[in-house]
Amino acid sequence: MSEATTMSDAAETVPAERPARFARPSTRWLREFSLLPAMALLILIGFIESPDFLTGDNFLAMLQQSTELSVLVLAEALILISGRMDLSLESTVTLAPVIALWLVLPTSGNRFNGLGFGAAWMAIPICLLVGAAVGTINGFLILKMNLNGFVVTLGMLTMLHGLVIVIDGGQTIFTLPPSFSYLGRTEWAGQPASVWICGILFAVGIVALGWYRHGRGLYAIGGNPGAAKAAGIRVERTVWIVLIIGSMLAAFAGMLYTGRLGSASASAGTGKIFEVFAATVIGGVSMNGGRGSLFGALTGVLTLKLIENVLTFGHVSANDIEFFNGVVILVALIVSRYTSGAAQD
Amino acid sequence: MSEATTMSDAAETVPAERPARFARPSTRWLREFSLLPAMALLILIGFIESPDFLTGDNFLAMLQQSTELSVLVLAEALILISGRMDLSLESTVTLAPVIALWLVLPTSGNRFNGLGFGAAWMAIPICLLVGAAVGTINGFLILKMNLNGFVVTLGMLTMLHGLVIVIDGGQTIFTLPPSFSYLGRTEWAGQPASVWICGILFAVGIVALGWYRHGRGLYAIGGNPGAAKAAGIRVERTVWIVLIIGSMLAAFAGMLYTGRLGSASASAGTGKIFEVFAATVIGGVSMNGGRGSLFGALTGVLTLKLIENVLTFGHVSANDIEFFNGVVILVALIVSRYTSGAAQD
Amino acid sequence: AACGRGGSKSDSGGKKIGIDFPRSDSDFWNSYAKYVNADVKSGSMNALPPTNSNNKTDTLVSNVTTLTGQGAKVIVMAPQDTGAIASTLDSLASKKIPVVSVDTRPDKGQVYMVVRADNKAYGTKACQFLGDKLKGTGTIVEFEGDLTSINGRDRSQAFGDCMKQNYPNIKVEAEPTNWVGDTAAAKLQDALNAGTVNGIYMQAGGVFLAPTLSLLKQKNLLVPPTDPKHIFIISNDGIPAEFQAIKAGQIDATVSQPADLYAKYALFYAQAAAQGKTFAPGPTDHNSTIIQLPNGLEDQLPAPLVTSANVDDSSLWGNQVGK
Amino acid sequence: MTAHDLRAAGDTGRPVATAIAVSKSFGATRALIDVDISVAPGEAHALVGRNGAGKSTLVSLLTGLARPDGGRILFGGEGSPPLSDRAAWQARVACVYQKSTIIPTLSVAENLFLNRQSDGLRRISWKGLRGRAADLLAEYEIDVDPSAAASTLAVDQRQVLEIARALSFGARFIILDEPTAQLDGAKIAGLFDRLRRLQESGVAFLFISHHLSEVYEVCQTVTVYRDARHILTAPVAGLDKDQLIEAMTGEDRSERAQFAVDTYTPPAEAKPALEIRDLALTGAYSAFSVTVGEGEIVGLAGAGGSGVVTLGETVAGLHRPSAGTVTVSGTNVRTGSVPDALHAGLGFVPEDRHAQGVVPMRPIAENITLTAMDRLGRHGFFTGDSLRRAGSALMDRLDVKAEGPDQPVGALSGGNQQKVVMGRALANSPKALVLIRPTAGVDVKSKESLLGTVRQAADEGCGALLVSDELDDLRIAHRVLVMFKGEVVAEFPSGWGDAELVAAVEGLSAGAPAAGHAEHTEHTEHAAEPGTEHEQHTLTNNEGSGHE
Ligand SMILES: Nc1ncnc2c1ncn2[C@@H]1O[C@H](COP(=O)(O)OP(=O)(O)OP(=O)(O)O)[C@@H](O)[C@H]1O
Ligand SMILES: Nc1ncnc2c1ncn2[C@@H]1O[C@H](COP(=O)(O)OP(=O)(O)OP(=O)(O)O)[C@@H](O)[C@H]1O
Ligand SMILES: [Mg+2]
Ligand SMILES: [Mg+2]
Repeated sequence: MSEATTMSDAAETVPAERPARFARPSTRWLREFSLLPAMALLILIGFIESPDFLTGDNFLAMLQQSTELSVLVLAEALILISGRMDLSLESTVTLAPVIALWLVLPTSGNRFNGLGFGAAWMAIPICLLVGAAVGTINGFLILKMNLNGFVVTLGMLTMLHGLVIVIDGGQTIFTLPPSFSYLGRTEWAGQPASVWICGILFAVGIVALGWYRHGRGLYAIGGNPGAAKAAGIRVERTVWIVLIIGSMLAAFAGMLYTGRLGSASASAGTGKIFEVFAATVIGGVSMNGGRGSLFGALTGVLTLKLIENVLTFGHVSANDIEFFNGVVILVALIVSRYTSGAAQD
Repeated sequence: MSEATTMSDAAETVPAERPARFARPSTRWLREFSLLPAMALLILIGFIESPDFLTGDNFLAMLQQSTELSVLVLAEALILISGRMDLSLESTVTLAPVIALWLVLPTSGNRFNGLGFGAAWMAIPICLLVGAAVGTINGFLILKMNLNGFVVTLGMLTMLHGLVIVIDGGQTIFTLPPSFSYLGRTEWAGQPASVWICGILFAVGIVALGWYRHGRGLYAIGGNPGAAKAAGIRVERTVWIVLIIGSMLAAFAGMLYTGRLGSASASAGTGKIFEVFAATVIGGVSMNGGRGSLFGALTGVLTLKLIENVLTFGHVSANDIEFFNGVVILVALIVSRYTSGAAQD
Repeated sequence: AACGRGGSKSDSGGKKIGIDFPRSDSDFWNSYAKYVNADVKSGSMNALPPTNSNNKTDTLVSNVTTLTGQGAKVIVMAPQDTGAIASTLDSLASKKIPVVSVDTRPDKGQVYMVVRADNKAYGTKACQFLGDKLKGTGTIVEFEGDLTSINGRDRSQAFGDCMKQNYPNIKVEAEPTNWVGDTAAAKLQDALNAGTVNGIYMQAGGVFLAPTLSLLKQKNLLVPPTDPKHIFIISNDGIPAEFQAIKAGQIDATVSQPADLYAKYALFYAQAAAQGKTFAPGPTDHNSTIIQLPNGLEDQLPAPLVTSANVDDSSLWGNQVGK
Repeated sequence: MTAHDLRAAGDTGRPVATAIAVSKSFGATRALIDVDISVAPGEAHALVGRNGAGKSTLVSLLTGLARPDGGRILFGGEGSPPLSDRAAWQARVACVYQKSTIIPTLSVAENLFLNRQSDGLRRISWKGLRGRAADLLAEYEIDVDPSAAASTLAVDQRQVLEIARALSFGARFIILDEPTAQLDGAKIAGLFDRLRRLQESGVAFLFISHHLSEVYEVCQTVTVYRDARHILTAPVAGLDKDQLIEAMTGEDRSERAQFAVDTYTPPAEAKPALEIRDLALTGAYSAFSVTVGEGEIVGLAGAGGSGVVTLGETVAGLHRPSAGTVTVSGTNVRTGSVPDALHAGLGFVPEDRHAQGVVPMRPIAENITLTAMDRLGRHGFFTGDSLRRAGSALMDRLDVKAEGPDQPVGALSGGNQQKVVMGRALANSPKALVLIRPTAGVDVKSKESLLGTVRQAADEGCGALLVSDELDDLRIAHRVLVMFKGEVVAEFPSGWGDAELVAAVEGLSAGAPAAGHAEHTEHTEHAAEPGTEHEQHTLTNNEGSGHE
C-alpha cells in the first residue's frame, strides 16, 4: 500500500505498456458495476434452489445481517481509497462498546460491573469517542512516527483485542443500556433501524466522495499524494481524519453489532477483518489507493452475503461449505474481472 | 501490491525528501539489523525475570518452536521482495500434508483411511508437489488472468482450507508415515533436525538473494518491474517461480509442523498468516516490494518468539497476555524505527 | 419427573426441526454431526438439512434466520460464543420457537433445554484424578481452553478451585492456549525447561493430545506409570485417539464427552419440543439430571472417566466410531 | 556479430536497424501506423514529433519490449530475435528509455550492472562489481558513490546513470529517448561530446528530443512522425528549423504565435502581484527578494543545485523558509503552507509532473480543477456536471487534446499532461503564478501554447515567477534574474543575449563572486578543464539559437 508521505508510489515509471484500460472511456465505469452480473447469477441460483430464497423476508434478513460488515467496509474503503490500510478496525468493533459499557454500567447488581460513570445515554458518545481515540493513535504512529501502517495496525489489532479481555475478563456483557438495544431492535417504517442507518451512512459517503471537495480529495491523495500536496490538499491532516472517521465507523459498527446480538464480548468480531478486505477489494477498491467506489464496496459486501446465503439454501453439506465458499469467491472474482474488462489491482 | 505485468506501479523517482546532491554513505544496512536492539532488550528482560530464561535449553526450544513460522516467513519474504503477496500459504501448510497422507495412507486399518496410493516414502514428494500445484494455480490466476493477488490468495485461503475438510472430514489424522515423524523428532548432532533444515534453507536463501544474479533479480522485479523487464529479467516467469517456491516452502513447513505435533488437521495453521506478515514486516521487508532481507525477516520471527517467551516467563496473567503482546510488538516497532533511522514502508 | 424416550417414535407433529452444526474441523463435532445425520436419516423426524456455522456467531445468526425462514419450528444449535446469541434467542422466543442448545449453555435468552455434560465436573474429575495420582504434591501444567468460551472457563475454574481446596501443595501452571495445539506444545516445552512436570491436564484431547505426546516422545518422557519420571496426563473429550493412548500407556485417563448422547438427546428434546412436551428438574431415566437454569433447563448428561480399567467399554462413543 | 562485421555492413550501407511498415495499437489508440525508419551505421538519426506522435512506442518495438501488430524489424538486415530472448536484443540495441529504469532500492553499482552482476550462475563478487561500477562512473565523470542507494540520487544524476549504463553495453546501436530532458547545459554538453566520440568509432544513434537545436547539433538525419504516421526523413543539413516544425505540426510556420516581449511598464496604479522579501532557506538559498508586478513575468534562471527550484517550491508553500515573507497581491502568506498560498491567490506548476503534478488514474476534469474544487459549487459541494463544465472550459483554454473531460490523465501524452498541470495552476484564477520548468518534456507546439497561456494570464493581470533554465521559456519574461549557489548574481532586462545569460547561469558573469568559479568546477561534477567546458557550453546554446 502506498504511504502518503512518500511521493513515489503513484508516479508512473518506465517504458512501454501504459495500462490498456484507458483505451475506451466507457469501461471505467464498469468497475463500479462489475459485480452485478455475478450477483445476478447468484440470485438466479438461489431462485432455482428454493422458493424461500427470493422473498422480501430473506433479502431483508440478508441486509440486516450485513449492516455491521457494511459499515466496516465503508470505513476500510475510505481508508484504502486514501492509500492506507487499517487492520485494527476489527478490534475497535469490540473494544469501543466494551469500554463504553464498562464506564457506563452501574458498579453493582450485574454479573459485569462497570464504573457507573455517567448516565446510560452517554454510552453512544463514549463508544464513538473510543473509536476516535483509536484512530488518533493509529494516525499518530503512522503519520508522525512514520511507522509502517500494516504492522502498526496489526500490532493495534492484537493490543486492543487484548485490552478488551483485560477489561471484561473474557466474559460476555449482557447488560446493555437502552440506547444500544434500541439500535439493535427498533424498526423504522417497517425496516430495522440499523438497515436505515447503514443506508444513510453509505448515501452520505457516496455523495461526499462523488460531489464534495474533500471527498474528491481522498482520491487525489490515494492516487498521488505528492500531487495532492502540491495542489494544496492537506494530505497528512486529511489522512489522519480519515483514519479517525474509519475507527469511529468501526466503533459504530460495534454498537450495531452489540445491539443486534444483545451482548458484547471479546470474541465478537474475531476474523472479521479478512471478510472486510475481501468485500472491499472484490468490490473494486484498489489496495494501492486512489481507485474504487463506495457503491462498488457495497456490492462486494452483498456478494459475499449472497454467496453465503445461496450455499445455505443449497444445502451444501457442512464439510463442503467452506470449500465452495472459496470456489464461489474466486468465480465471482473472475466474472467481475471479465465484465469490467480491466486487470485488477 | 504491485502487479509485475504493469510497469507503472512500482516506486519511482522522486523521494519525499529532496536527496542530497552527493549521496551520503548509505544507511541501508542498518535496516537489516534494526531489530537487534529490541531483541537485546527482550533478552535482558527475560534474564531478569527468570534464571531459566537464559539457558541453552530454552533458546533451543524457542528455535524449534519457530521452525515452521520461519519457513513460512522465508516464503513470504521472497514473495514480498518480488512485489507480491500470498495469503494462501496458511492453508497450504495444512492442505499439503493432508493430501499427502490421504494419498499415501493405507485404505483400511486406521480411523482415517487413505487411498493407499504409493509407498509411504512418497508422502514427502507428494506434499511438495501439492505445494507446487497451489503456487502454480495462484500464479496462473494472478499473472495470466490478471486478478488481484490479495483477493485471489484470500479466496484460495478459504478454498484450500475448505478442501482440507472435504478430504479429512474435519478429523485429526494421527497416523503419520515414518518420514513425517522423522522430521519432527530426530536430532542431528544434538539439535532437532528441523532446526538444522530451517537454518540451511535460510542460509541458501540469504546466499541466493545476496550473491546470485537470479536472486538479485527479485529485488529488481519488486523495485521496478518495468525496469527489470527492460534489463532482460523474465519478470513474469520469475514471479511465477517465486510463487511456486513459496508454496512449496509452505508445504514443507506443513510437513515439519505435522511431524512436530504428531498429527495433521484442518485447524492446525489457522490464523498463522497474520503472524507470518507481522514477523516479515517487522523484520524490515517492505510490503511494496524490492526492499528487505531474509536475515531481517528471521530476526522478525525470533523477536515475536522472544516476546511470547518473555511474557510466559514473566507469568503475565492469562487475561493480560494478549494486551502485552500487542504493546510489546508496537514498542519493538518503534525501537527498530529509531535504530534504523528510516521511515518504514 | 422426567420423560423417557417413550414418545420418540411418534411423529413430531409435522413441525420442522432446524439443526445447525457449530464447526466441521474438530473430531468431536464431526462425530456429533455423524450421529445426528444418522438419526435424521433414519426417518422418524421432519428435519431440514442441517446448516453449519463454522464457529462464527454471525453465520449462526443468519443460519437460524434462514432455517426459520424455511419453516423450522424447533432449533437445535451449539452456540460456541454463548453470549453473542442472546438476542437471537430472544427473537426466537418471541416467535415461540423452542431452542435446544448442545454442549454450551447460552448465558442469556430463553432455551427449551440445554443438552450438555457438566463441564465443571470435568474439571473436578480431572483435579481429583491427578491429585490422587500425585499424592498431593508436584507440578501440574494445565492447558486451558479459550477463556472466552464457557466450557473453557467452567473447566478451568472447577479445576483451579478443586486444586486449591483439596491439594494446596500441588503447583498448577495454568497456560492459556486458545485451544491451539501448537501454543500448548510451546508452553509445555517452556515448563519442562523450567523444571519438573508431574502432571498434565489438557482440556481438549482433540487439539492437545498429539502435540503433547510428540513433544514428550522427543524428550524421552513417555514412560510407564511405574517409572518415577512418568508424567500423569488426563485429557477431556473421549475421542478414539485418546483411547489408543490410554491403551498404550501414554496417557492415564480422559473424560468422555458423549458425542453420541449429545446427538441422541438433542434430537430427543427437539422432537419433544415439537410435540409441546414439558420437562421439570430432577433425575431422568438415562442416568442424568435435569437442573433448572435462570433461562431454561439443562440435562446434564453423564461424562464417564475413562482409564485403562474401562477403556474397552463398548458403550463409550469413542469405541463406536470408525476404528 | 562482431564490431568488424557491423563496420563492414556499414561500408556496404546496410542499416543497423530498420523498421518496415510497423504498426502498433493500444486498444482503440493507434500509436503507430505503417511507419518506417532506417538507421545507417555510424549515423546519428533524430526522431522528432509532437507529444504522442508514437516515438516512444517505436522505441519499445525496436528494443523488443513490445511486439509490433504488423510490419518487420531488422537488425543489420537480419530478422529480429524472439521477444523472449532479451540477451539477443541487448546485444543489438541499447536504450535510455524515456521513463526511468533505475531501481531506487538498489545500489548505484547494481543498477549499472542489473542482470549482469555476474556471468551465468557464478557468484557475484560485490567488490569486483563496485570496482567495475567505479571505473564506469569515472569514465563518464559521474561523481557518485557506487554503493549508495539509487533512491538517494537526484533526478539528473539518475539520468546520467541511465545513459552511462546504456552506453556501457557496447552495442553498436543506441537509442536515446529524450535523454536531455532532465539535464542542465553542462551535462548536455558532456553527453554530446561523448556521443560524437562514440559515433566516430562507428556507433549509430537514434536520438529523440524536443529540443530541436540539439537535433541540429548532433544528428545527420532526421525523421519526423506526426499522428502515428511517418512524415519525412531528410538530411538535417538541408532542412531549416521552420520546415522541420512545419513537418511536425502540419501547420505553416507563419501561423504560429510570436512573442514580442517588451520591457515591463507597470500600469498606472499597479499593485505588486507577488512580493518576496528576504526569503532564505538555510543550505539552499539566501535572502532573496523580488517584486513581480501585475502583468509582469519575471524569469528566474539557475543551473542544477543553484537553489532556484527549492526557492520556487518555497514560495508555493512546499517548504518552510528559515526567514522572509511572501506577499501575494497585498495578502501576507503564511509560509510553508500550500493551501494558504493557494488561498492568497497563488498558482503553482511544480517541477515534476509525475510526482507532484497529476493523479494519473483520475479524470482530467478532476485533476485540472483540483485546486479550485471549492469554487465549483456552494459549501464545497458540486455536481458532476459543473465539474465537467469547469474542466472542459479549462481544457479549451489550455488546448488539451483528449477524448473528453472524463478521460484519466494517465492516458494523455506528456505534453497534454503538462497542460493539465498548468490548467490546475490557473483554475483558481490566481493573482500570481510560480512556474517551475513548465515546459519540460513538451513538444515545440505545446511549448508555445503553454507559454502563450502564461502570457495570456499575465496580460490579464497576473504576475508570474518563471523558474527555468530553458532559454525558450525565459524569452517570454520581462526580466530574468540569475541565481548561482543560492545567490542572485545577475539581472537581465528583456533583450538579453543567450551567451551572457548562459554565462551567468554557469557562474561566469561579471556579477558572480570570484569564489563561485572555483567552487563551480567541483559542482558541475566534471573533471574536465573548466575553461574549455564552459566555452563549449556557451557555444552549444549559441549554435542552438542560431537556427531560430
Ligand atoms: N501502453 C499504452 N496503452 C495505451 N496507449 C498508449 C500506450 N503507450 C502509448 N500509448 C498511446 O500511444 C500514443 C503514442 O505514445 P508515445 O508514448 O509513443 O508518444 P511519444 O511520441 O513518445 O510522446 P512524448 O513526446 O510525449 O514522449 C499516445 O497517444 C499514447 O497515449
Ligand atoms: N528543503 C531543503 N532544506 C535544505 N536544503 C535544501 C532543501 N531543498 C533543497 N536543498 C538543497 O539546496 C540546494 C539546491 O537544490 P535545488 O534542488 O533547489 O536546486 P535545483 O536548481 O532545483 O537543481 P536541479 O536542477 O538539480 O533540480 C541543494 O544542495 C539541495 O540539497
Ligand atoms: Mg515519448
Ligand atoms: Mg531540482
